[in-house]
Amino acid sequence: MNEEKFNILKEKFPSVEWTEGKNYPEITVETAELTSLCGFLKEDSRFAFDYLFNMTAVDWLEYFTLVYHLENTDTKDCIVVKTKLADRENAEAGSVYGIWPSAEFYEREVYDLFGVKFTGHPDLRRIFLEDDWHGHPLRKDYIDEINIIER
Amino acid sequence: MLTSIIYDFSPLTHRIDQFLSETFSPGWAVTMELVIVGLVFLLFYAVVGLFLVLAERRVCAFIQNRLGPNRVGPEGLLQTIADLLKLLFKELIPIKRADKFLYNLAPFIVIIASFMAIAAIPFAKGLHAIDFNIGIFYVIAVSSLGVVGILLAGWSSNSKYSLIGAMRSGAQIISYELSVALSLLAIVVLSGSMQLSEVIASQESGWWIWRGHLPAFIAFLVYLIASTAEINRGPFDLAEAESELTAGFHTEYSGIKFAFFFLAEYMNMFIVASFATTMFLGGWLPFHIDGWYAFNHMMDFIPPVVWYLGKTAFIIYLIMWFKWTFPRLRIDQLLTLEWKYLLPINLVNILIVAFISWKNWHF
Amino acid sequence: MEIINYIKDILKALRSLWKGMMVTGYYFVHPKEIVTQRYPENRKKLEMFDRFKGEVTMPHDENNTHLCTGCGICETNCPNGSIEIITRKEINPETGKAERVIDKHIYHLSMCTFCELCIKTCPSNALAWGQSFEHAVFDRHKLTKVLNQPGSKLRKEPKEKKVTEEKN
Amino acid sequence: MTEEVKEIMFREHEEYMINMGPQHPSTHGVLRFEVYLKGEVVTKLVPHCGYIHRGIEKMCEKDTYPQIIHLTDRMDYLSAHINNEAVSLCVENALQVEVPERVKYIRTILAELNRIASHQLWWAAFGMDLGALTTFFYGLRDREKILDIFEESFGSRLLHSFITPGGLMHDVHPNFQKRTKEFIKYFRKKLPEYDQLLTGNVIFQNRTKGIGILSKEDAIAYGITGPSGRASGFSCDIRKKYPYSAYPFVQFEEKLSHEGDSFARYQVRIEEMWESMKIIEQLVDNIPEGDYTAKMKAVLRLPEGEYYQRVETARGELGVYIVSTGEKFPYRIKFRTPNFSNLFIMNKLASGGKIADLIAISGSLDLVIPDIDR
Repeated sequence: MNEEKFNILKEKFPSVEWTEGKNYPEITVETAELTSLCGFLKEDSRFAFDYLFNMTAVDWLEYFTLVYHLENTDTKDCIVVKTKLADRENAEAGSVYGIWPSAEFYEREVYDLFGVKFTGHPDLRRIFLEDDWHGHPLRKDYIDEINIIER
Repeated sequence: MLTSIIYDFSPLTHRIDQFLSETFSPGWAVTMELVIVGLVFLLFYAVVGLFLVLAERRVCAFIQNRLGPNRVGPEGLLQTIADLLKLLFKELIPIKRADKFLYNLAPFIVIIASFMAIAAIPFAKGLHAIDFNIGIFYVIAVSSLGVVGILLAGWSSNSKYSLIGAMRSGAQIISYELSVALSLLAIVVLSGSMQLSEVIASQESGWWIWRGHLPAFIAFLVYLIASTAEINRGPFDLAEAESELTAGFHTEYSGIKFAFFFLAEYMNMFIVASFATTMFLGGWLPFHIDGWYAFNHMMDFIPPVVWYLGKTAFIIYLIMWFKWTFPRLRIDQLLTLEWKYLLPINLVNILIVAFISWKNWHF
Repeated sequence: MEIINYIKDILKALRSLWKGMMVTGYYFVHPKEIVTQRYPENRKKLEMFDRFKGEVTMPHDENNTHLCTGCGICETNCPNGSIEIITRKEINPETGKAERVIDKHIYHLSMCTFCELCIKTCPSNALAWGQSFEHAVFDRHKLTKVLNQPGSKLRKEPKEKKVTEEKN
Repeated sequence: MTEEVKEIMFREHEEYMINMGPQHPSTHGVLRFEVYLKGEVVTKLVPHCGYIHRGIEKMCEKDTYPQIIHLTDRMDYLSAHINNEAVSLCVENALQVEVPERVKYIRTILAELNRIASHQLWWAAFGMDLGALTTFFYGLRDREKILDIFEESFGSRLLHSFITPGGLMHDVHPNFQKRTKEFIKYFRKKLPEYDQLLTGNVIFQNRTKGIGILSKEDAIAYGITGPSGRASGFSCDIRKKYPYSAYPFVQFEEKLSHEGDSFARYQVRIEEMWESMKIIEQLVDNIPEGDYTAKMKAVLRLPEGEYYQRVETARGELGVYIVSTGEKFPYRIKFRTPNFSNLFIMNKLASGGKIADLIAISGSLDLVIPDIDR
């Protein structure tokens, strides 16, 4: 991933921003453009990021970030796609399930532990916790007085 | 007198018969004989069953580089009795919405079916409860009754695992019954009789497994495979496949009812092994080699019961060896094995045996 | 041709089965290969490796002294809170100053995950692994142990201070 | 009759559901498969996990970096060393600490020993799943030798917490090299037995060949890594792709297969045991002298930023994603565990097969449940 390739992206998706991350190059995108950007990254032969090896969310108290780690299995290029979910209570993002099937379960996990809803997900249920569990444990403001002991 | 009894039981049995018929009216005498035979077999059944369970555990332990049960009694001899006591005291868990009557009936059917088959087995000269002239037919008929019990157990216990296990078992036994019968037919053709005592008598000059050339050996192999399948053991234990169906047809059984299934399985193993002994390995006849008189004489010293049980133990060991070596088959492969391999081989085999028998080519 | 293949298949299958049976058969007739340990019988001569992590102990010498100063580093380092340290103030007869002394070093074996951080970070080498592994008890409270023996004192001899970078 | 009603009726009469698990002999832990069956044929499979979800990621947010190590042991407990190594590497990379050569060598040997031990247990359990119970004891018998090596050096057999950020807990035992070499010698003799007993067996081959075929495309799309992915031709060995520790110094092959069925997965794992032994042999005699740990600060504070480290565990790619805000605790830590991805291919592979195939597939994927649930 270099400047040149980034320019291709920039042309197509004006909201994209690029930073050199600690391990992998990172691009940030508006939530609305997330699915189409991911689709482009997967389908376009210049990128062809066909392997989603990690997907998670980070709770920054004011907003969530969704983090997608992608790899091109031929060139071994890696890239991180990030998006900010500003509305923390009704966090919603487009599902990338159609692009990388493995996202189905990562998204279910993020939904379970962070409460981010993914539109277009075929089967958005809690994956680890019971269906009647209250709250989303990995949120920073999650309070469980019984099971979490503050030290 | 005592020493000769070991070699020939008929004087003893005759004397008992004489005594009973002299002292009682004929009806009572027969009843008493039946009771005595029943009691003897019941005792025998329990002892053999318990011993086999222990033997299996020890054999598999040795195969698996373990020691096996060796704490209860000397070398673990009382282990199974301890287990049995435990099972006796265990709670019989009632199953919701199970068909109570059939659920309770099933273990008895299984155990009775295996019990009936021992009646026809000739243990030694004169030690033979009933010498039917259709003994082979009787054993085949009776031993396949067990599947009814298994089917009932699976059906009535209101568990899907049990049901799948029972259905598998049904398909399996119905198929393999055929091969068992046909492989035994080869020996029937050779010996010209269906009476078990006559089959043994026909092997005086040599066991059928040697005398029948290759076809008899093939029949023996087929019998071994098919009978292993018929008793739901070894690589054919699909009905209880514990990694798939947890415990198959007896998933829902506990306590002594489970023990019945367990015991019946081992008894069935004993029955098929002793049947293989009778048909292929000369029953209680000692091992003889033509011309080696001293050797043959020495072999004669070993009592027939020992011969019989020894050969049976060998077959049982083979069956155990199979079980602890092979992975389990899948249900469709199981049926493929029967219908595509065992059955055609068997049919061709019978033709060859018939030809050999007609031409008198066997030794 | 097909019939030859059919027979070949059968023979091949039988051969592969026989090969497997040879392996199990070999072990059946070689009881020397048995690896089972007879545990309760060999209990007397059973020796664990010297690094075996049985439980956290505090070694005491013959004068009933130990090395624990009660600094509490192990307590902060324990990820599960299985160590609790209760200290008391005691007046040192030599200097006349009040000193912090360990009163109870409480160790919850039931919570311990044997991560070794307490032993590793202890600045005065007061903790060590014990070799005992038979921890089964009938009451969970018995797994809460007080590591310093009653009446034990801090060893006053000049101690070699362990060089650790990971004081926390 | 509408289609919907038809489907309900059809389902009522033809299909039935059984729960495999949470207590089932072949799920190897508390995992539940909701299996829809039509006779013996599996029509649909829904995996349910979370029975032992312990919230390791949440717990880590309250722990310092050295304290995290002992939690990672408890994810994939069969490759505990490799999990420890993943976090340690991530922290070291973030702090830009260069660990001594000796540490790298020892870490790699431990990882490979751990991989062999894990594959031995898998072999044992796989055989048992298919009904050959004896394999279980042979596999565990040989694994015991490795565990003895571990116990001598680290004091524990399964959960070592031995590799820490910056190096090792303490140096390996003086006997370590000798015992490792002894083990390799021993296992080179025993591994062919595995082939004799199971690989060549006609029943075993029939049970696994052509069962649960996973194409390369699906493997990549679903993120199936490790031996399961490599059996489909997906070259996903992190040791080769992004070498870490001492892997750049050793010669080894990445075993690939292209069939993608259960048997291929089986073979890749058996081959990997041979490869692991080769790696250990290359390293064990050449462990350089030196410190067993790098100079580390007393309190580790990672610079602000996001760090990702990938390592190859016995089951596939383990990723550690640390978000740090400069505190001594990670702000967010995420473990991308291999089994989590590997589990969810089950529906695709098992549908259309029989119950027995389902067992063969789940056995060949080598799932470790705590790794899924975390």
